[in-house]
Amino acid sequence: MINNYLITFLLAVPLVGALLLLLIKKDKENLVRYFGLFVSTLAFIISIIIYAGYDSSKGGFQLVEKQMWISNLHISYNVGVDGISLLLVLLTTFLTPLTLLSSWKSINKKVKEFTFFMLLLELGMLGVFVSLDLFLFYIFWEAMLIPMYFIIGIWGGPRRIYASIKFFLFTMFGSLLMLVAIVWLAVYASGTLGHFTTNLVELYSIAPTIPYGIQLWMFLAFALSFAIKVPIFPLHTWLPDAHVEAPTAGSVILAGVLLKMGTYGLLRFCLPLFPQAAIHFAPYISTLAIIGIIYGALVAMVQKDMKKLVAYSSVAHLGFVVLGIFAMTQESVQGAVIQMVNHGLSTGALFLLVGVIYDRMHTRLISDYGGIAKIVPVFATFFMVASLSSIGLPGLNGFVGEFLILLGTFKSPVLDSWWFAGFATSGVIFAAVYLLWLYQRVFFGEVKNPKVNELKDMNKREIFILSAIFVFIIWIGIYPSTFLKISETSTKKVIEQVFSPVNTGSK
Amino acid sequence: MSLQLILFILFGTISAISSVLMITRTNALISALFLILNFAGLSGLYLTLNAQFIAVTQVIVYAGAIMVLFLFVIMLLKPEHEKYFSHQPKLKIFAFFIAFIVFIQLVFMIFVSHPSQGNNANVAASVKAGTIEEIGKQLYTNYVLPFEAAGYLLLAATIGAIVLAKKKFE
Amino acid sequence: MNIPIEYYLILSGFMFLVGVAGVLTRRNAIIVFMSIELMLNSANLSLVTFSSYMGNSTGQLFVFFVMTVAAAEAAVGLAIILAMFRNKLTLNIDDINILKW
Amino acid sequence: MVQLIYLTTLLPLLGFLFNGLFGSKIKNEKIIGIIGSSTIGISFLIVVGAFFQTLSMPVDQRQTIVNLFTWIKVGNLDVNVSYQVDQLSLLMGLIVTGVGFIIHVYSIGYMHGDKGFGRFFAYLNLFIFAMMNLVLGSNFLLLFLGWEGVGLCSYLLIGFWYDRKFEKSTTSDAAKKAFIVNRIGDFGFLLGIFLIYLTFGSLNFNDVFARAASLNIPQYVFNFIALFLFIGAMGKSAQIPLYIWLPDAMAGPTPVSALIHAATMVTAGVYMVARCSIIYASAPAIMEFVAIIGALTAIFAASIALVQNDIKKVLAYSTVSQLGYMFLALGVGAFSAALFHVMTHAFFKALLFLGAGSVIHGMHDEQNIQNYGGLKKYMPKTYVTFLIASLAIAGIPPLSGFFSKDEILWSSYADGNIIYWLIGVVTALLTAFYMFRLVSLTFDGKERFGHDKHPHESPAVMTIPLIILAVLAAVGGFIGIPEIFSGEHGNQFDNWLEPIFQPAQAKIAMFGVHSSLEEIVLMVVTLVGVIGSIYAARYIYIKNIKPAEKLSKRFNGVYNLLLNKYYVDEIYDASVVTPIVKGSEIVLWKFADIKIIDGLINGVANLIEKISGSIRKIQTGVAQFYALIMMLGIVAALFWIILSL
Repeated sequence: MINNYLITFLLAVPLVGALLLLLIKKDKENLVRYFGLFVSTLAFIISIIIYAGYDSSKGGFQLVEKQMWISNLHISYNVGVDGISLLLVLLTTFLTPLTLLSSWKSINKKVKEFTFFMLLLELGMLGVFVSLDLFLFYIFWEAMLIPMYFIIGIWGGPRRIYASIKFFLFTMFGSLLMLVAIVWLAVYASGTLGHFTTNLVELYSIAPTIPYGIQLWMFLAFALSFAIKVPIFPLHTWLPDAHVEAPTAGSVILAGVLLKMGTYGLLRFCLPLFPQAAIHFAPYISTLAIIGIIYGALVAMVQKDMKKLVAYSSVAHLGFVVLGIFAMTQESVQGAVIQMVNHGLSTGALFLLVGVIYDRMHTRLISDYGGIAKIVPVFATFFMVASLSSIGLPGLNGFVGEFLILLGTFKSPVLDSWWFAGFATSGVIFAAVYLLWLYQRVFFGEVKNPKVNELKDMNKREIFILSAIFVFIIWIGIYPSTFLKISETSTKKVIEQVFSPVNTGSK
Repeated sequence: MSLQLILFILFGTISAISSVLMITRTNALISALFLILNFAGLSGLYLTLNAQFIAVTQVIVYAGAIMVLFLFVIMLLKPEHEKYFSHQPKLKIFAFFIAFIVFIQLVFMIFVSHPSQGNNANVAASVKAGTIEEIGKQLYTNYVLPFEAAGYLLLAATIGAIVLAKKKFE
Repeated sequence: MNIPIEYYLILSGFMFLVGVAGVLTRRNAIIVFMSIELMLNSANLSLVTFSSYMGNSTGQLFVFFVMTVAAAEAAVGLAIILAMFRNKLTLNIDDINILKW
Repeated sequence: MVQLIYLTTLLPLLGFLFNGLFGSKIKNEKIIGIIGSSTIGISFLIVVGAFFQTLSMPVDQRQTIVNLFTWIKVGNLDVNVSYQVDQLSLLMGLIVTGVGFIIHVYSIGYMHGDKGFGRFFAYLNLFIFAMMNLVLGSNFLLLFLGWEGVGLCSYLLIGFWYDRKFEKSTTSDAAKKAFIVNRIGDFGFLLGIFLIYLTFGSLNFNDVFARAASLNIPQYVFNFIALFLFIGAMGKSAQIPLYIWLPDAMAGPTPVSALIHAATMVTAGVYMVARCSIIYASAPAIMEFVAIIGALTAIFAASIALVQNDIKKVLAYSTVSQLGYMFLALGVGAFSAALFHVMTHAFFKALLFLGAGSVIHGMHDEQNIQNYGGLKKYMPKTYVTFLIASLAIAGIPPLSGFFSKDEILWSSYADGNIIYWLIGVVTALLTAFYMFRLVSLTFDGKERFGHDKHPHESPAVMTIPLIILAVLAAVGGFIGIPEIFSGEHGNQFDNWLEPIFQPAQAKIAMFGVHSSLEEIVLMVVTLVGVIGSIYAARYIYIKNIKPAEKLSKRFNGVYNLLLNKYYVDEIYDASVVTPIVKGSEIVLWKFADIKIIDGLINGVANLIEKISGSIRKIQTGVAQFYALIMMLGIVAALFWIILSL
């Protein structure tokens, strides 16, 4: 019985936590930090309970709670998880406490507000992943922008205002079109079902009957919004700015979770709701994804700022995820889902590591470093593992995702060409180039900047944060079944929805 | 020609002329006085329409209270005389022109729709509608909520006026 | 009730447009304000006319409420004019253009 | 023992974890060294045990699959972490752990006193872990895991002394180059794996090979699979055009060069092609291609080795050249000959590198052979073992190199093309020449080093491995004595591997009719040539250095071309690396990203700002003006109403 309220409980924890936080006095900074950590850890524990309560063999939406909200319009508070969202919920609740922990020392001003916004951000992200009602989804989707806007705008770098406004406008622009599409869908539903509705499960059943021509437009409206969030080339330019200017915690959440909302949206809404349009657009979007993979990698290669490099590498990695989704095979979609988690872990780790060194040196320029492997060996080791995970070395997490995606793309009936996989695979070369080159310039060679001689190696707190991430990096690399199993039936269902005979018949 | 028509012509002429004079005086004080005259004319018109309550209220509230307020402010501030057509004369002529056009349109519409045609006015009902009794009954039954709201509005306006008009503490 | 309703309406329209002309052309804020009062009253005249000709008191009730609003408006509006005069030492609305971009 | 085979990967992994986590805390080199070596030693014993157990089984049951756990299972894809113990993997396993163990022991002496002692052993153990996965894996994915893993270890170990200068930059440059060039190969390999999965629906060796032999699959698919896989092999095994990383890889510590860049890792490509023999046998065009690449690489690298002055560079190019031999053998279908050469090469090339390491160690990190000379009296053990290895690589009977090289030459003559044979022979002559140039300049002649150098023999922990390897290099060839000498037993080595290659051999028409007389004649011709070139090298570089100098002056262009390795690095740099880097920076980033995409977006923003900037002027702030406009609206609205009356 309690299961029915678990997800509501999960959403309530950061919300109530954030509100309670307001009662704490401003100058008790440590109390604020511990409280924030406590709340986010509690959310993590609840998400573990949700994981335990989720039956991955059954698939479908589980632990569903539904309360009528605006009954005239059939808008309901409807939450639940399936395998795909469960993984992302786990990722979110896992990363949030770590980011709070990582900003223990680096955020000194307005700690209370920072923690408050981080908790709100967590609420928004979780809400996006568990919503089963488009209206609710849209609210969380937009609401999540606000704390992120402030996190970049207040605690960011020198160009934070530019970056935060750019971030906000970009994402806002896309989501407005999505709102139009949502309203259209709901109105369409009132024609077919006899009542206006935004319930996802109901829409799943009727959306594929939308005439092909309109489906294309609907698909584009949704996809544009998600594509900006992902971001798919050429809509990516907000990302480097936002990443570079955001504080470490912001970058980690941005890369780790926020970008996943775009790919999650594609998988949850675009594919099942508009299957014919998705099939129609799959080659085009895949092409953009592949351009993103190669382009992101090449541009990352020549960056002079470490964070920017990692940011561009995100473009490349997310290109893989999008490719996987639009290849629409079991292998590739599973790969895409696991790659979302992987990217959250390995890029998150990279951002954390850049943050660690930025805290000490207050510069992110690659040319300010060199030869520091000798001075900070532990840091160097961690950075190496994170880079290798990002490169996709077999035995670490990145490989599993990339391999499945590429394998699926290769045999994809929708794309039906070797070229897609062929070009995408070349991304593995470039990933090695830019990360190893970065590594070489920062860690190897001779010490050129005398300042780095005074660098201190990672402290226990930082080691703890990264070790926690690395446990999963290695776990997914060696025994991915734990995670693949969670989403297996769910991804299978998505693919079935896309290719179900009804859709192909009505074309 | 009935008495009613004579009264209408009398009060109507007073209202119309005083309104024109009001907007053309350079001295605000004179304008205000013409406006009071206009309100008085209106009050008379209301009486020809069997609206006793409104006619009385018009005199008490408008001519009595509101215009006194105006006069106070005018005398308090001593506004300068303005040269009427000196500033942007073309714009002003244009404004008059527009107003005239709208007036023509209105008249045209009124005559085309010809409202008096289907109107079989019931004098008894008309007289009853204008009594204080009827209005009071309506006010405290069907319109009690707007009536309360109007009270709050006045309260808010009072407070607002005080806050706006008082000197700032410095 | 032997006067055609049109007469009242035309008078009301005339007064309204005189008010409009006043609002549009005058520069003295107080006179502009008084023109607005004139417009309100012309509308009142229409309301009362219809109310009387239809034998229904609703129109007159409306006039009652309009007067309330007008009183409130006069109080607040004059207070604003006062405050403005205190700041700018003028009532010329050409000089009061803080709405400008 | 066969069932315990997983220990051969587990133990090195544990060794890696132990030395990696605690290596820097434990100051005692002995503990680290013993742990690092013993894990490999025990693994070796297990492999030996498994070998004898397998040997005792009937021939058709000699394959065992040891299944550990499910790795990736999605849709139809089902990949397990499982090891395949059969003749081929046991052979490779023996080489890897055996030679690996010897080199581990040697490293205890060689790395003595290095700050990164623990780290070094951790990496070496990790390498063995990856390499064992590579050779034992029962599917392509596990093979790929090992494949990438050894690449990583190679990267880590080449850049082990990351702050040391190496050529124009630092060792880390060489390391990066190695990894990235390997990645280019992996790109092909991955495509090959995808295509295999697409074609056969599985990645398990047994399924794939069974289906490859039985299913009716279009020729071009086989060609593509074979080609893609071979691209991977080109990278890992340093074939033209991806060989460039291997010479640079010598930036790493010498035991690393011996273990990874001579004996084991670089032969992974050979192993992989041999493992997929059935696929290659089904793609004759690619077989031909493999042979051509192999032959070209062999002679190309050998020619560069002729003039190099860095002792390790000579050996590196020699390795590239020998790998070319192996691919030549694979290309002509002599799979077991290739593996035989892998084995003997592992012995003598490891020995050569370790010997070179011993020399470098004794000469205080001097690597230029022009600054050596007359070292044989200072380091006799090193000299003798080095000489044995040189004779072996030159192909002097009855040392191991003779048998393996001869088998390759014979197969290339018998099954391939006379041109392959000719290239092979010329390469053999060049090999003999540069090896003895090396030996002569290093150990014989006058001492050309300064008085500040005090050459000395290495400690026992280094020389004993040399001796063991020397014995192996000397006698290792006897297990593969050709049929014409051994009589009815035939070639033991071939017999052992025969079940693995049987399906492939069945596809290729093997062994045209050639008389044994032919074989012996060719053998003698080669032998005479080799001895001649050894003599020439010794004559020139010990007794009379003049002709060499004259020759190099006379053909100055050619000499410089060889000395600069045909300028391949520079060509790659100018044609591939620089355009990509500069293009990415100037065109993609600064132009496309910032100017076009971002410029477009910021341009739209600016445009809107400008338009609104001019529109806002309409807002004069004069309320009357607004009222006037409103009136205009009213006029229009009333007009509309009038029209509709």
